[in-house]
Amino acid sequence: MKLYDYELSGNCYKIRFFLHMLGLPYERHSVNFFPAREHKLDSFLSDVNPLGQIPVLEDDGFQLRDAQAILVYLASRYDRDRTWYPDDPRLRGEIQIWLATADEITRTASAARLHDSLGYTQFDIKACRAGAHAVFRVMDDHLAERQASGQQWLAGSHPTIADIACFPYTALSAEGGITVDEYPALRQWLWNFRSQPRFVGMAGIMALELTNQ
Amino acid sequence: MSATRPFVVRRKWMTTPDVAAFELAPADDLAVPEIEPGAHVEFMIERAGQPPLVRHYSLCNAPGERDAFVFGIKLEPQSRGGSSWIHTLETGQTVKLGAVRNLFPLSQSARRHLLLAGGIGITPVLAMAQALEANSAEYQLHYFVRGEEHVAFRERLERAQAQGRLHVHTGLDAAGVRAVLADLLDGPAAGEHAYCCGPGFFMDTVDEVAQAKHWPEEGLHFERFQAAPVAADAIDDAFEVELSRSGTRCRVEVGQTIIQAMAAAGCEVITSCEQGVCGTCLTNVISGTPDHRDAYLSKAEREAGKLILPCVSRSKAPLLILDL
Amino acid sequence: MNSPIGVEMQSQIWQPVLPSHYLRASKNIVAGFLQGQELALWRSEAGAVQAWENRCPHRGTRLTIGRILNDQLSCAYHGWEFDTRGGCTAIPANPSLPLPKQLRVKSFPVAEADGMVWVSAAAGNAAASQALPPTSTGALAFFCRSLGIRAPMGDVATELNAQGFKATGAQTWEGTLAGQAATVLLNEATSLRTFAHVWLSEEPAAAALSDVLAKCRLFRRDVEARASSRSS
Amino acid sequence: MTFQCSDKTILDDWLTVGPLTRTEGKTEALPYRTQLLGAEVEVWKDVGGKLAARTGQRSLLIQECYGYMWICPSGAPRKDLFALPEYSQPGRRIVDCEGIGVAVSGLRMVENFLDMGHFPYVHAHYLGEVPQTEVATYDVSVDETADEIWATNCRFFQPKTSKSATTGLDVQYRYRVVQPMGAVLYKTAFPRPGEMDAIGLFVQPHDEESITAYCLLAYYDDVSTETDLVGFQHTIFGQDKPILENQVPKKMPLRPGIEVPTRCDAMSVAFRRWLASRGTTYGAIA
Repeated sequence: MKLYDYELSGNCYKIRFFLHMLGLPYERHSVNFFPAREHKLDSFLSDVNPLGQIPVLEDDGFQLRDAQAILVYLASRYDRDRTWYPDDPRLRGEIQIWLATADEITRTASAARLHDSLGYTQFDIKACRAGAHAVFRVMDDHLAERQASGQQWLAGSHPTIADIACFPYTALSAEGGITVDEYPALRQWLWNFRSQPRFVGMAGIMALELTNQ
Repeated sequence: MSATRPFVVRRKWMTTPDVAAFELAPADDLAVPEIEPGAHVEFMIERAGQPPLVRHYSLCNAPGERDAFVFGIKLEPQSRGGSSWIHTLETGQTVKLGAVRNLFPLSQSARRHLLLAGGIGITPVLAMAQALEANSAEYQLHYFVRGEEHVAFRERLERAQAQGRLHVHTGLDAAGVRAVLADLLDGPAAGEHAYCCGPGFFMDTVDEVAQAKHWPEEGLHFERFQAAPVAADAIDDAFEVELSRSGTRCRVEVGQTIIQAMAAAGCEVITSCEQGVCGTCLTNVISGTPDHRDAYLSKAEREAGKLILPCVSRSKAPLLILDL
Repeated sequence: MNSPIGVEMQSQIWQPVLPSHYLRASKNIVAGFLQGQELALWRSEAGAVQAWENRCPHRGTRLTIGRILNDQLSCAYHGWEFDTRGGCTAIPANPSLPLPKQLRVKSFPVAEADGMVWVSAAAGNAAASQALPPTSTGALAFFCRSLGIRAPMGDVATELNAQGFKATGAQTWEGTLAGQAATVLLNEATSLRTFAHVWLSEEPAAAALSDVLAKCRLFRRDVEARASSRSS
Repeated sequence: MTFQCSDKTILDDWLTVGPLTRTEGKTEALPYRTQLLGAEVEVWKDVGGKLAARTGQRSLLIQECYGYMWICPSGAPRKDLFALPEYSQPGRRIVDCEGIGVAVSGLRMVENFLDMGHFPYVHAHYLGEVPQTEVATYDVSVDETADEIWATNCRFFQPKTSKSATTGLDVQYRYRVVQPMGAVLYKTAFPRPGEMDAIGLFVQPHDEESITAYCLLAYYDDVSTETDLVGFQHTIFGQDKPILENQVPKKMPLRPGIEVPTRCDAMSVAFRRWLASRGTTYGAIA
């Protein structure tokens, strides 16, 4: 298994996190995302991903782009306990809502972060921030309802790929000048996600345990 | 300062990529004293316009090897003026050596010896192994290194290797080292003593594992390289402090700070870090020579002696008058 | 950003900052907001709640990004640890040095009542800290949610009154939401933002709960519309 | 557009606006636009390849050094740009990690760069690890002639010195503050013990509370790939970013008593005293 990866990418971290939780070994192929923009070079566009984006997963010959798609593939193929992407149709439907929401978070909160930290001045920072607040309010409302009914996660009764898909760029939103202060239920969810046993973070998202690798 | 004796560098070679080995023969061609395994000698490092710096290095001599002192010294690129100076020493140069002392002797009562060396910690342990080998005593030597190329004084370990008493552990991470030690220190045999020398964290790990395995206290010996250098003026002595504004005078006992003494006499001074770093308690000195222990004042301010941080600093003179 | 606006209205000394069940013993640290003062709140193993200024006295790092380690709050930057009294109990970088005894995290008076954590904005103001924490007035059996509203507390109060709610105590209004008897507790986070903590007098059926939550969202929309129309 | 800054020690200094690569393909008509001290600045290369910069209609004094662009806002530099001999030393490999934006005062960014106490927490498993948290005492000295500060004899135990490394190493460090918005760190060169790698931190202050931190490596390492070297520095910066952006207030207080240091902060105390003695106010609370 090979993952085209970059340390500061929240989308790549979704896959690193899930491969770690599934205990799957993989080759971490670092891409010089910044400043060399290796993912926009012709060789990358032709051999790896025509959209010039990461992460991309290669699993004995099968190549797949898009973080959410990779989460679905890995869960369907390797999660023997069927907890991360259960087969129940209603639950799958609900999870799909949040896989779509994850893209919206990438388009807004992650874009604001790229603007503020890596100088992507082509993004309209005001629109990105307003868009992120809109998404976070929807998530806070949803999580408030879930928590009122005794549930902690976006869908179902335990963490699924829906939570993985929405977590990183929400946790990193402050790096794009967006705080989640006014979303109490969302903040509880962020802390719960980090409290999972064997949680591993990334640069900018700290693990609560000091010792685990 | 104990009597020093001039020695000449007779031979120098790199026994590993970052450990230099030396043979230092006495300039007066007389024999060196018989070396007790585990002993170290004082190196006098001359510094222009300053008292010489004293550094301790363990001796690797085998029994009966009395024509020269043998050392192995790890290159610390930016050490406290110690080993980087030594690495510039070339054959033929002279250097002054001081007393030979042994704070890490083999136990006479021990019937079995477990030698544990981490990196440069091999030097005193090597002397022990050679002595135990010569007396065909019962011992095992476990030597932890970053890589094969970091095994020092291989030629002096050949007999131990031939007897199957040498065990080199290469490239283990902290958890790997701990696992090996847990196995070695599990259930000490009667009369078995363990000796350990190496970097601080290596010795701490040995200490932790030994305690967890209930290794008897008196059967565990360490050679702590960072032996706290005994600076003559570090021994505190009591002195008097007078506050010029109020005229009150109070005695600052050993182990008490000026701030504590003043508080006891009813004078409060605002402090913050209480470690001589932040400068909140900065006070003018009216008269007397302050004994600076802070990490705040610049060299010039220190030498001028007009300022003091009373939360940590003391006095070199019996009376110190402060602008308080 | 961290200086409290000052306590004009004596009655608002104590404010409900977050629901008690948000703080799990010796586990998490939750941010609280009180009239512009940012707070870091956590619960000790023994169950006591601490409400601290959200700033480590060492280098000003927010305590809410730290962690709880053996019942002490450990700062994320250098790992300094603070016990439940706010005293500094560990400086890992200099373990052998004596700890600065006077070093204290700034703490605020805190009390738990009606399932909520109440904090007094008047840290150190002796008179205010004497004010007894509120006793239970409304029926607060079921916590519905905390509603983040982008409007000053005054506008939220006005809208509550407009929707038939009655002020029945400090920061407390009672009325009905989608047919359910409800109590709303207001927390002035900043001059521009308010939290409305919504409780029901009994546990609702799932459908009823969903209606109440829908009503909360509409209520929020109306308040924010009122606030933006007044200011624009 | 004038610079929103009245601090002469900053206006008369050399401030970077990024690496030269940022002006590739840029012209006077389509310049590289960036913000410095609250003003919009435009930079380009003229036909002859010479660097030029302006803010509004006013042209700015700009020079090219170490592959970076340096502007003296007042046009009257107090002294030459700091020396970085390591940049042109044979055998060293120069790698530009470019810059990462951080919403904090440039002074706090430099202070973070000078600190070892946070390694086991912010850079757990990379630059340090609990329980080896003690920072051994080190020496601090001010070089009056060059007006720079040095921390020497610093060392800290690092659990992993490269991706493949299995055992830790007592890494030696030396820190050098070259100006309020710039510092250089020297550390043990892992592939060549006995030599010291150099890392330059150049800070571009967009305003008093937001900057871009550029990182330039001058390493004795021809083993690692450029992607790995840059990736490692970005990981370190990425780990520091949420810490720096969660420091309150964003500007750095210089008066003792507001933020309480411990013994291992000796270099940071010297830095703050040095800033106060020079009259620095930009990005600071006096």
